[in-house]
Amino acid sequence: MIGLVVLAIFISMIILAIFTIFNRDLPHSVILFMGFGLGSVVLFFLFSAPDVALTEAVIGTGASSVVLLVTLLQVRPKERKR
Amino acid sequence: MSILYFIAIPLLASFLTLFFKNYLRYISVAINAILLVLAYFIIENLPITENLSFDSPLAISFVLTKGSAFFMTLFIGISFLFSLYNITQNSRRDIFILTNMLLIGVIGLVLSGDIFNIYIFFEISSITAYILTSLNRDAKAYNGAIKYMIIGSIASIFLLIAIITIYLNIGTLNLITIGERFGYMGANTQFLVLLSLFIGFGIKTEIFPLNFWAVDIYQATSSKINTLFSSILSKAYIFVFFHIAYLWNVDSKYLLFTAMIGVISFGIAEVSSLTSKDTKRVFAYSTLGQLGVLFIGFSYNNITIMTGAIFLVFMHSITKLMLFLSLDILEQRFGQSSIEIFKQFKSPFLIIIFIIGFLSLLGLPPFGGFIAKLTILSGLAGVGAYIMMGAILVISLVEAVYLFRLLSYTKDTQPKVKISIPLLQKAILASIAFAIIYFGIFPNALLDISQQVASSIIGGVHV
Amino acid sequence: MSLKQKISIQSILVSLVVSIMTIILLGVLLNFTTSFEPTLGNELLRINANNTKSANAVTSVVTYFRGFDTLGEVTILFLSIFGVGLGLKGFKDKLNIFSYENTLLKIGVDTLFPIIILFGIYVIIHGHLSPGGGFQGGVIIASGFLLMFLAKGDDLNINHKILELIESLSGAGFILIALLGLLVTDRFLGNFLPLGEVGKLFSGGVIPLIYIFVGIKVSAEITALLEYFIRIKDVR
Amino acid sequence: MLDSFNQTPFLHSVITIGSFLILLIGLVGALSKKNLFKIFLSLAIAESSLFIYFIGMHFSIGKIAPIVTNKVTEFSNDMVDPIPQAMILTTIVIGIAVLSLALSFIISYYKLTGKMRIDDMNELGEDK
Repeated sequence: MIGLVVLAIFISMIILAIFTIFNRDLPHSVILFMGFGLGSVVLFFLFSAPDVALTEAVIGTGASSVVLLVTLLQVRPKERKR
Repeated sequence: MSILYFIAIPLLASFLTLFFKNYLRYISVAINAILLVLAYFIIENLPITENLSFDSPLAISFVLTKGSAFFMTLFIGISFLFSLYNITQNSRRDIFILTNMLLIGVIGLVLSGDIFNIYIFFEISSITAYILTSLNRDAKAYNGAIKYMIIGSIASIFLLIAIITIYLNIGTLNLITIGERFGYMGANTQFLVLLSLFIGFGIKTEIFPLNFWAVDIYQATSSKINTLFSSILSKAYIFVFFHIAYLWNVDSKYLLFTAMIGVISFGIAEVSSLTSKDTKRVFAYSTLGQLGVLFIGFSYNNITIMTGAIFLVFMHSITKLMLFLSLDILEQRFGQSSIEIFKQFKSPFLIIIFIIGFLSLLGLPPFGGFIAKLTILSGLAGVGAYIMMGAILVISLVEAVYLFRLLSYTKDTQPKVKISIPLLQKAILASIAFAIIYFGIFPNALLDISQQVASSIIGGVHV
Repeated sequence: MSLKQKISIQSILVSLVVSIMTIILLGVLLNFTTSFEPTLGNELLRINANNTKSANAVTSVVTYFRGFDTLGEVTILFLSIFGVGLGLKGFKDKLNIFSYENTLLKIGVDTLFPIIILFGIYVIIHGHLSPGGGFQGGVIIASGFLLMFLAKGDDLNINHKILELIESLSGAGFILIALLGLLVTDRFLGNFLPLGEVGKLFSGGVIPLIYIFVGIKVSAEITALLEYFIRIKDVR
Repeated sequence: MLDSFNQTPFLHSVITIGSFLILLIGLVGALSKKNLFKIFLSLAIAESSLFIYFIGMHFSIGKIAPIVTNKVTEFSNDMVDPIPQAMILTTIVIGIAVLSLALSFIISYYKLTGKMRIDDMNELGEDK
């Protein structure tokens, strides 16, 4: 089953990546980026890499999303839509 | 004695800056002096291979050959002069940490014998460079820093692609083992690895198709910081790039390609500098041009050309150190760096310094740059690369045009501002100028060292 | 799309390089054959049981076999947080923009905070036995502080001096362990402690010690990083 | 029929093509988007595609995590290679360091000039 699960996750990750980048609303992009990161966490877990999965969950997705969102709070609302 | 002290001492010092805030300028000089002394003692028993924590292919190893020792000593020496120049100003924690980190980054780059470890030091030196670019904290500086970060991130992605491809195909990270197994990879894979390495390091060595951003970076920062970029950082990347190429015995077509890139880079940089109205940009274009010449020199698998290139590395580093530090004095006085300031200052000392620097950059006798270019050209004649020789000579004429234009500005009859220079800074500049002339007249000792370094780089790691 | 906007020569060049790159990349990657055996990792798995006695092979690679990479990584984190501080300190700090006034949140965070810290410490000191370690645990601890910033608003002021002190001392501790290894075993980052038994808490020699220093350092650094970002910046 | 989906070659092709597409999306985004924030987001996506590729290609069906537990009592070649995992762990941490530094630069630049787009950045150049 793992092959199909990986395929499904990849398809959703590609869609999420496209929407992250070509979306006009920056806060939405960050949320989609978090979804993308979640996909890669699941992939790392499926690939028998629990250490990397934990790191990606905590640092790659968690901490970087917080930093990204807080950056957007510093910016005027008009600039958040591009 | 261990090689790792060269990394551990500056690293420990920069972690512990909190405890001696007011003495940082003296500590900086002291650290660089200690490292110079250590380098002097360690050079006697080369080559050294030191494994960290475990046996070699499994763990990281550090390799000190004549090549890497030369570059390491050069960087420490320049850093020493730089810290000495800074001693007349107030202690600044940011400058202290960043210069130390830059030193760690470049020493690690030239010494490390493990490709992923090289990536780590690549990142350390890049991040230091980003922060150094932003150090002025105005819109210009942040503009430069953001552009630098975008292009630098792309460079590290490509370097990572190269590392991943290597590990997937031949299952090792040690540079020497990769060299043994490099032939096992298919032709396409080799091409992919080399192209990724070229993009990754080419962006950092400011070579032609990838150097459109570099001049902006030089313009964004103060001249003092440009010293570090021009004299230390780009030299370290060039060494690593070609050291890897020779270690892995790459195809000779690849080296021909880098030589072509080098001559194109030289030409475009020198032509672009003709229209430049900012002194920092002029010097930056000159640096790009010289890096192009270095690319030519390093690309021929020939001991004479390589000797000239090593000589040029030394000469260009100290010359650019001198020129950018002199420009820093002018910039601090006038608050700007457009070429108009050459019409306004009055200081016979600085004019002499500039003349020596420019003539050495052009490669005229009796200065050090002449010997370097002469050796490269005679080596090129030896291998029959006459087109390359002609190209270098023609482009050097273009270089002469803009450097003499700058000098002619000093003869302008505008009201002049007198510049006073502290004695220590004067002494540093004068001693560098003396070194340039000395090595121009008595080049044999340095040529001998350069030849040993060159044979070490061409011959691989154990020589 | 924005591609239609003015395209300079530079972007044409870059996209040319990238497109050549991608064509080759796909060509090479699809023809991917079996990897060279044995890889470093296979050899490493063979000797790991006897040489480090750490139950988690990834941890023994991160902190022992490639411990120098980790030292560099810690340096990078230190450098980047230093750079962030250098840039953002120049602005006048105002309110905490991240806070959210809510009693429920306050009480909940008060309860959760010790548990999160405890969990972070658990992840750090069990780095050589189970997935996790200094980096992950450090960020977990920092996330506890993030919750505090969220709930407490401007009541919570973290002293940057103390964070810097913790950071510098733990960084120095890492290097001192490495230098101690150099003095005792003649190898930088060498193991100078008894190895113990696989699966026990006190095993693996210097590995847990290094990960504890990394954990302390990372938690202080990420907390400082978040603290820099959550204040409104104002141009002087 | 369904069996062939669970073989290692199929898995590896999925990983190769998928992560390649993500890398492409990331690089195209980084080079075509004009918003500074989006550029760094795209670079983060491009980088994480490399992580997935590297970890994924070292996994084949049936391999387990390189950790000794109560059930798995000794290290063997049935485990996945630990070195890529350690490398990726390092690279993820470097990634957030670079990202946060870039974001701090963007905040500073925005607060100083009010600009967020790369084609508005005109402080540097020949006539400045």
